[in-house]
Amino acid sequence: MIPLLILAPLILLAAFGAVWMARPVHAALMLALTLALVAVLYLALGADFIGLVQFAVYVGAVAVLIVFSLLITRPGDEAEEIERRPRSLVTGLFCTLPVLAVLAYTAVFGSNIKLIPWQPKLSIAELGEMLFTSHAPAVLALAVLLTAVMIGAALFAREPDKPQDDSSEK
Amino acid sequence: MLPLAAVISEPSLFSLEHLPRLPQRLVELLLGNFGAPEWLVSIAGFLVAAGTVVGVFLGGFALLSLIERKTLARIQNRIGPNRAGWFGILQPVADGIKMLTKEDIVPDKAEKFLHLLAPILIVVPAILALGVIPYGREWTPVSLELGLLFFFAVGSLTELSVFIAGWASGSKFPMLGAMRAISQMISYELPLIITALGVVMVSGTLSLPHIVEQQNGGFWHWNFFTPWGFFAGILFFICSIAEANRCPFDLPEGESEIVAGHMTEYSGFKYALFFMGEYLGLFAISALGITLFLGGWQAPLPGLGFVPTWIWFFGKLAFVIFLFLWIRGTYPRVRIDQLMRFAWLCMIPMALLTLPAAGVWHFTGRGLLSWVLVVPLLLVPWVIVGVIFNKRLAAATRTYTFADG
Amino acid sequence: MTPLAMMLTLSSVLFALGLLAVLTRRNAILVLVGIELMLNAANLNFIAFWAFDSPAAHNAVEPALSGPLFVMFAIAIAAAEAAVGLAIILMVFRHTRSTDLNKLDSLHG
Amino acid sequence: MADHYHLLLWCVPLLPLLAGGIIAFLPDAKGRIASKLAIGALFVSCLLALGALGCVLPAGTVRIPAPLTWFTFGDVTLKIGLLLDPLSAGMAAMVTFVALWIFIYSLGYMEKEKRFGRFFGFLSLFCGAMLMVVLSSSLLLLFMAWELVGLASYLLIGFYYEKPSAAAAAQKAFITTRIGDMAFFLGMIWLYGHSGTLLFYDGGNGLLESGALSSLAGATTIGGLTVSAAASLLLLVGAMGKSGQVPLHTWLPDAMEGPTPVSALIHAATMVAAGVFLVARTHPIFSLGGDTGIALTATAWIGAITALYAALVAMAQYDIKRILAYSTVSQLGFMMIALGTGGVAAAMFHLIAHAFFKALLFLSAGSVIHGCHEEQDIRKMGGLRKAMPKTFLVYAIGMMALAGFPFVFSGFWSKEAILHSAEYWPGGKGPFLIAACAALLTAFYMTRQALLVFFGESRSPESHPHESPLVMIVPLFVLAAGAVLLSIIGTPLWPWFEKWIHGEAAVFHAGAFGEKGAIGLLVLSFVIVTVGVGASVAVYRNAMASSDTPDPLCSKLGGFWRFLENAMGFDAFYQKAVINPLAFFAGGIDMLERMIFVPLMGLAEMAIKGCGRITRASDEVGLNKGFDGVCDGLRERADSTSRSQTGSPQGYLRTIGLGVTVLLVLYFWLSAG
Repeated sequence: MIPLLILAPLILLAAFGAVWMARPVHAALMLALTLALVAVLYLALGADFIGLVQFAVYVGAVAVLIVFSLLITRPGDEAEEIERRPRSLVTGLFCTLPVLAVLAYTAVFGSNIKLIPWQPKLSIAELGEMLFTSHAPAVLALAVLLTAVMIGAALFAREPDKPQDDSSEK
Repeated sequence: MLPLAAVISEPSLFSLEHLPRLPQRLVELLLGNFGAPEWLVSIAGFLVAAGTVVGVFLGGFALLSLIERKTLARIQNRIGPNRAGWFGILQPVADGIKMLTKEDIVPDKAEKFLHLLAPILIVVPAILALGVIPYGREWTPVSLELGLLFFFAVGSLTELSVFIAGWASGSKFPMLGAMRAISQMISYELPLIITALGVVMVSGTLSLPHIVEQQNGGFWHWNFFTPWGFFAGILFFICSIAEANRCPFDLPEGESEIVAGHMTEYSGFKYALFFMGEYLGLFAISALGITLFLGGWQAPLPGLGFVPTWIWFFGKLAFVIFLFLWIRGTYPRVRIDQLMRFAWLCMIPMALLTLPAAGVWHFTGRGLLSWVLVVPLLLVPWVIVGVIFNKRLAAATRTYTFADG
Repeated sequence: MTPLAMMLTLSSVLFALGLLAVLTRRNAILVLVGIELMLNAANLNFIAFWAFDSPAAHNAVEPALSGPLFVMFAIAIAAAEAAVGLAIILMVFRHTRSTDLNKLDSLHG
Repeated sequence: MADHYHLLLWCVPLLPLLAGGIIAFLPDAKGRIASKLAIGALFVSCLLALGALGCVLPAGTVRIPAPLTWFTFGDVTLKIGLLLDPLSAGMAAMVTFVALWIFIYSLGYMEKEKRFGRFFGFLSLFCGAMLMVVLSSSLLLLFMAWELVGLASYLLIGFYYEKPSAAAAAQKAFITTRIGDMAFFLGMIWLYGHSGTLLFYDGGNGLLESGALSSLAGATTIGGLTVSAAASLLLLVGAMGKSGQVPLHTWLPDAMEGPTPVSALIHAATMVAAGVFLVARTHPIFSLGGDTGIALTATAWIGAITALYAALVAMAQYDIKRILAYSTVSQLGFMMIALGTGGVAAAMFHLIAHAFFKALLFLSAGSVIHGCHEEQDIRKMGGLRKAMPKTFLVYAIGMMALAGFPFVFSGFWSKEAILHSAEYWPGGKGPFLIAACAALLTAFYMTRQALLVFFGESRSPESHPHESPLVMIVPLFVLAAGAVLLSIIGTPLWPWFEKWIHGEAAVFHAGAFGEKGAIGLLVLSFVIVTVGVGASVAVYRNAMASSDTPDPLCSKLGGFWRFLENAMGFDAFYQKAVINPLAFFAGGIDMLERMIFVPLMGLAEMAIKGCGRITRASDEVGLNKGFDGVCDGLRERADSTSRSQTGSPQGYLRTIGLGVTVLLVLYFWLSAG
């Protein structure tokens, strides 16, 4: 309860930064911060493994990938890079707020499950056993997906005239 | 209860084996004696334990900066630092003073906050990573069930901090250096993790102390002296050179090309922090390699148990570090395209092969049959990949139009 | 407010923020940032239900690991999605020298 | 084994057909390849045909492979197939053998021809079709192949289609034989209607087997004629058309416009024999009315008239090939006499022997023409004996065989057999006497031709005749050998061929000459030939001093000579009796067209054009303006509508978001209410 109370505002603050920051790199770094804080929240909730995986994958890979892409796709014009407040903000809010209202309403009042609080501890042994027995097909499918993505992303990102440089963008 | 009595009641505290834990235990006992609450005792003990590790490795950092220079000088037929103190022994101190007293320059275009954040962020993960390594039978600062995963998780933060350093400097060389560093680190992190996975598969745990314990009983039980572990260990070593940005993979800060990479715009203490982060990272990755492949704190022969285990660990660490220095003094720096091609076309396929090999080793009983099966399974593809890479993918031999006459 | 409700509220707001980013950001990569936020909001819900809903309440014998499992798969797929998405954005950038979504309207009427 | 055999038998006609088909797709420049292909196919076909002949050599062997079902409609099944009996085997062997040597001869004769390959394609087509005629086991397949033979003949006669006379001759041949074919077709249909089958032999149900024959003989039609007789007469007309019997013979002399090998192959050796073959094949039907039944009587008399008529006309011709053509007509008449008087074997023997020596004669004539630089008028030749000794030798053999020189030439024995058959015909002595006369005349005109061409002095000194190349001479010798050697199998001493055709074993019959009248007939034949040759020598020896000298008989016979020279006016008669009325009728129709239909069409055209103008005007004014207007309006609306398609992904997303919002509001509103 206490870590949640501390972390929740931080997460929201960081996420707001990711949405609001004018410079793309700042926004991306705020995203990395958000993801790291969410990982800490997972750790606090007892899901150690998930938290560390979240940290390794999101902070270590996805966030880095995003900032790296931002560097590669810089328009060159500094002014253009910095994002002024978008004109469509009103429409965006108009769409977002009802969704938020419904979700929050459901979250606060909609849950009628009788919950018994407990202190779970995520056992990676059990998790691993489930992964490779009952969920083995899903793992295999995921493996195929990741292989395809690796090849596909390499092909996509390949410079048409300089085929050797594809790996530098991974 | 008197403090002394409490101390005496735990006689093992004074054995050589328990020496590194002595400060922590002492603080805990004393605080407990003075009636401090339980949480305060554990937090204080934790802080002292962490302080021990940091202190040890900061000392190691200072020592290493001198030893590196001396060793390189020896390799290059020079004398090396010999002015400050006896045989230059005070050189690290002199360097430290110089660094701390230098002016801290922050460029105009820099992002002030991020510029400050980057050197801190680069040291923190290294220290965090050092915290989970089992240095001795009784000396594991933080014993985590997911220690290995934790190590890689915090290790991945380094990339982000390097990026921040490069980007926040608001200058071209740091940016280029950061991009080089990130692509290099991401590329080499993949085979690094994959080779470590083989160890996890065979040990059946992510806990580093458990991994070490499973390698007991003489050096022939170390993972490095199994066929798959031998190959995986070599790959791991190469990857750790790249991860630590050491020569011959020190392109991110290649002095002759991009000044000092992402550290170009740093000076003074911030620069020292980067320097420290690098060396701490080097220690961490070497320690992990020792833990995974070289039996950690295990003695090489069963009869050598009387020597404290942490001494074995640091002996191995010294040896591995010496290997780093030796390689640095021997090999020239590679080009960025060679580096990338080597990672993606050579390292990753080879590393992936060690996974099935480890599986075969594990499920055929680790006996003679396993040797017969695993050695060809790895050797043949390696030779093939090596031949192909050498013949068709390596950069063409350079011809010197004018120098050769 | 129960902890579960707090978690759900947190994820709701996170989701809404992600949606806002997707709808209003101009840079395609930042739209991807929004998508990551939304995915994380969903993951948070999974972990929340796992953490605050005891399997004993349902007389379940097996440990209730569906939540973490789902999150693991979600993380893996999210990584793949990010890789492919960024690769596509790179391709688009090569063609148009821009990642501004407002400029990518060659399909307009 | 049987199936294997069946397939090989099919190969005999199909190989040349296939070769012809392939050649049809070869460009003209590939003529050498085409000729090799055609000759190769025919060579294999010839070997197979000889093998087939070997299979039926034992007396009484008949092989009938199972017929194939061609198609079925309702409960009626049409079957076609092949039939191998002595008749067809002998014919097939003769056709392939003679044709093979004619092909080889053509290599030399047609060497400078531009459409060399096409020529061989047509030849192959012809050979395949002819073999199909011969080997067919059903009247239907025979008829189809028969038509194909007609087509090939048309193509080959008109091979030099640039020459108007050749084109006209081709059309004439085609149309004239078409008249006969029409009758053939009717006869065939009639036969089918009565017997329900067109297969010759079908395990007792065939057309030529007892069941069908008795039903045919039993039924009668108009004028008390039996169906068999009526159908036979119709078939006879078909045979007359193909075999050039009077009065449908006029196309055959004109057909000499085709290249000489064609004349040899088609119009001497094989195609014209198809009519005779048809009658021989269906002889059981012909003979249903008895030996003196109307069908056989008609056959005999038509043969006799043709034989005499053609022999007379041949006397008065100057064109070397025309003489041979009329001679062919005459010899076909002989065969018809034999068929009509019951001598099927004699007819077939004469047919085969005739094929050899007439092909030989035509090819030698071709050699002569070739050597004399395309000169065909015998008045301008003479003395070629010295210039072309080899050609002279083989020509002499052929001429003597045709004229019926005694004992060593096949023509003598075959003609003797025909006379023998005619003499003992119960229907009267007429055909016999006429045949004897015709034989006499044959000897006369052949001697005349030989004398004028080869003896005496050259009558056109400016020409330098030369011998033909080896590739033309070798086939001549082979055929000459055949013309001589064939006599062995047909003498009354050892009438092997006759017995074989009838399916009996031949015995050496030393007493044959002792039978009634045999010696007398032999003597008569001898006398006929001697008289004919002697008279001819007497008249023409040294008669022609130069090419301008009129024929010695011309002055003696006067008008009759010219009558003969014009082929007794058949062409003129047809011109007046058939063509002129038709032309008049056509002219009338033409007039009708010009006077009535053309103006009517003009009116209609004007009306339609007027309608078109009106439509066009209304289209341009009304439709186009209106339609364009509508289109423009639509396009403008579409433009303005499509502007809502911004192409911006986020715009779409926002719209989706709005939609979701509206749905949520609706949901809560409804669930609340």
